[in-house]
Amino acid sequence: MEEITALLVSRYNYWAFIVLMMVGLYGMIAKNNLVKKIIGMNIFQTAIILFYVSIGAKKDATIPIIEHGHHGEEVVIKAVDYINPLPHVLMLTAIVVSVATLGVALALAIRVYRQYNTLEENEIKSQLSEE
Amino acid sequence: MKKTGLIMVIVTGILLIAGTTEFPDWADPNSPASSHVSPYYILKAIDDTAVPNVVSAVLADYRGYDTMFETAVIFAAGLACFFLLRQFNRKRAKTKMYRHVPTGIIIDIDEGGKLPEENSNFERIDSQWTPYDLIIKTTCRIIIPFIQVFALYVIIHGHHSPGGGFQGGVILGATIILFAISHDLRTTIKRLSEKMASVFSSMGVFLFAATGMLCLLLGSVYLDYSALSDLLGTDPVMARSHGILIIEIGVGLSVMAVMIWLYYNLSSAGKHNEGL
Amino acid sequence: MSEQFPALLITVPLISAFFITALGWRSAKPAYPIALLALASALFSSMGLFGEVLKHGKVSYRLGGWPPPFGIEYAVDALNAFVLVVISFVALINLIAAKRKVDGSFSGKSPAFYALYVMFVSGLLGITVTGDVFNLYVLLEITALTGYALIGMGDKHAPLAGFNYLIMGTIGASFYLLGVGYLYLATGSLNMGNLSEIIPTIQSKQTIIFAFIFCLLGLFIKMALFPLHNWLPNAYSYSPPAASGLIAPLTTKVMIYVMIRLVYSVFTPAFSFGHPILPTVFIWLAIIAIVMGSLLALAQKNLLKILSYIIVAEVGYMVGGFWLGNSDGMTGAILHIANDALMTLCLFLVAGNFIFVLKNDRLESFKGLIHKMPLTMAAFIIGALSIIGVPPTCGFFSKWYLIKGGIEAGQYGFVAALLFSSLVNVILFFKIIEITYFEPETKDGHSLHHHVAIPREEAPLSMLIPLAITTLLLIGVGLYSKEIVTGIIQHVLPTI
Amino acid sequence: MVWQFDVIILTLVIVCGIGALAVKDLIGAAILFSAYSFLMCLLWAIMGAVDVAFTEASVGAGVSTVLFVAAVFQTRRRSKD
Repeated sequence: MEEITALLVSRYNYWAFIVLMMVGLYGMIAKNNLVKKIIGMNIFQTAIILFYVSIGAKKDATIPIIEHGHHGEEVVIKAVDYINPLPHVLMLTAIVVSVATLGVALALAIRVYRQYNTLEENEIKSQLSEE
Repeated sequence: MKKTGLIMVIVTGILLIAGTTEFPDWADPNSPASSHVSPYYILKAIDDTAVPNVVSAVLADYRGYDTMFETAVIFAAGLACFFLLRQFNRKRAKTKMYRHVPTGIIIDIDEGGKLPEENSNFERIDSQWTPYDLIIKTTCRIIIPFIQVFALYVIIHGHHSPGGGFQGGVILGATIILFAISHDLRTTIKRLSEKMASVFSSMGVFLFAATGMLCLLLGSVYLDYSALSDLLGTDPVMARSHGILIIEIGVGLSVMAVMIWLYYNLSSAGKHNEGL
Repeated sequence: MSEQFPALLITVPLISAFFITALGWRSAKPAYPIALLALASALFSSMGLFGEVLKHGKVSYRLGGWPPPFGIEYAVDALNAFVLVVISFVALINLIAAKRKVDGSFSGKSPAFYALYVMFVSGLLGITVTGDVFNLYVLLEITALTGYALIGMGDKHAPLAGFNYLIMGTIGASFYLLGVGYLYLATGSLNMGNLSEIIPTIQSKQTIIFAFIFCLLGLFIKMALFPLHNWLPNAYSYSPPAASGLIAPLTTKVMIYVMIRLVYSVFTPAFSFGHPILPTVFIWLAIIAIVMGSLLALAQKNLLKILSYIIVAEVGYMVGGFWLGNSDGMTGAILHIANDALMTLCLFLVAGNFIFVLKNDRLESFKGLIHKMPLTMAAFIIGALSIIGVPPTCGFFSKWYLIKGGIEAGQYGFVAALLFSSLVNVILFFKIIEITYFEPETKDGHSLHHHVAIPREEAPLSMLIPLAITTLLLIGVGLYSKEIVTGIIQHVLPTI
Repeated sequence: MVWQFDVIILTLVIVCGIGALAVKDLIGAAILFSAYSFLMCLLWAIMGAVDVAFTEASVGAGVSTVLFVAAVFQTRRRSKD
């Protein structure tokens, strides 16, 4: 029993990331409302960020800010003591990219609303087929 | 659409689950991800750049080029939003609505009518239901400076603690957005015009790119801040630290301005009226 | 100077974007010359880089001065440099032609247009030149974001097309990012050269295989390979003509370049072509793409829609040709990147001229165009011949290599699809050319008599000159195909 | 790190994510999305990614939500699915 819990817990982050990715993807593809699609898109992106942060996690390690002596005393730095910083850097970039995409997506959604006076994709499609 | 969506989602899910079978254990210190490149950053960050926050060091120096484009992405988003939404020459509304603040009476002024003076008790509004709340306005006015000081701290202290240009920039931008929400968009634009926002956002990225260019002109490669050491009068390691500070400020400026610019255009759909 | 080309190439257009925006508030006038200057300098740098690479071999540029697996590296070989020249050339030519189309549209926001334009180009150049898989993602996003905005400013259906492109593009980029994550998880590195050294040493390959699948899935969405092509036709045909001449020739081609780059320099050809199933699957996807793209093109009534579906089919050519896995097929695919960029540029410039004069691109309004716009029509005919694959235009040569490669690999389905698509293109373009010979109907419904001359109404000179250059190049590149193949592409191909 | 916390927060994140997509009121969806972002930020802080968590707290839970609300304000609040 203990082993099964350990296995589940050791992979729990990965399962959660998969579930969130599926939720986000479903929102992007199957939802009718454009704002809902954008929310789905954001969930999708954060799921990937969760995946990256999970890669960077390290047991018994602390945050990647190096302890350093202020008054000349030597501090020995060991790589196992600090969490892997590289995924964090990459994900900072990814978060910023996702907010940029969000801004453009909302601007396009407002433009779509201006044109068709609705945000529902099926209503827009029926308007288009009437033309 | 729902069904195809569901099928695609399930297929992706199966792919994803199948892909995880050979993952190393979660948080294993000996996994390839933690043992190949990243130990170098942890061990060398202080010697190379004199920045204890490894994330800042990697973000702004080792992988500074990524960060430059990330700032450019943000700038592009602001520009794209402006390009898509902004409407310059709209028909002006015939009647303008003003509220007499002490009494709460709303008056309509037809075209050609005499408009009330600036800074008087009158406030321009666009719709009848626009609420007026003294408490929110005053509270926001009081707390905004404190938030801004905190944001500046986050930018400047990014070398030693979590934070840096992005986080600080977003917080700075958020203070202006808070002001715009608690007052209205017109007042905010009077304080910080759209032109300023756009110039700031391009200036921030320019600061970043130009620092890189300067290193190039000083005979090193692009974004190699150690080339600035003669200019700054420090040794190459401290020059890197200062270089990181310069570009963090650039990033902060750019991100702040773009957040404001995005909000201006999204909250009024490009009309720049009273907004939210 | 010359050793700084890789950095200058990308940063000069990027910096120019900020000048354009900042000065744009004062006056819209300097925007165009600045953009022109920036792209001309990009063309100059890429030519210089190309010369450098041909002379001295691979060029590596360390950004920030950090050695490769720790910092970001630019690795330029003959393939990059070749694609760089194509990109900067197409962007410059289209910018010259775009001047008149931009004037008067976008209601006072033309500086923003030029700024987004140069950023789009610098993103594409960056994608081509970078040697870091994550840096590629960031650049992919900058290209995509500016592209969404440029497309969204088109006619009334453009915002929706742009929105759909945004959703699909984000899915694509995210899958690519996920693939990079898998790669990082398995190897711990992000540098392409370093990855290609580590990947052969890894014992159990399953994570790498999934990384490969996710990266390629993302790229397939971005390049609009057939079942994932839904976003492309609307996005390209509703976008403003000034932007479509940039986006349509370049985006899909650069994505194909990225695919080639990933296979060569990251996953290694031995791994990629060594997989028992995947190459065959990709070839069959390509065959379906070619057939379906051609058939859907037949069903369209607008010139731009037809061209968009032809792009879908052309993507199939390149993907299929590349995955044939023999040197002829790959030569054909790489040569086709350049040729198709030029052909698509030519046809989109022609379409831009038509739209400039006629204000729409419906086929029925093309009647009498051969008399009305003879110069544009001449360019159109040459472009069409090139798409069909008639010698001596360049389209013939790449198709010839592709067919040769297909026969050599025994993929007769691919050869048949190529021939079928050529046949469809013949029908398609001769139908359009035939329409332009018809006389336009007068207002009361009767056709004009022969002796009544149709007034000439050619597009302005600033749009005709770029078109003429492109058209001449179509023939020029065709005539010098042999030199390009032996001089450039042979150096690039890996030994499998 | 206490794994029980991790599991609880991850579950909550998934619930909020599904909720944000399921709610018919778009302002409600935006707020749920904000909660989702904030929980995600907590999760990352637990995993030691402090910079990422900080950014997500300011960008994801802060500015993104404002932008969502702004866009919904300019369009329509009710959604049909």
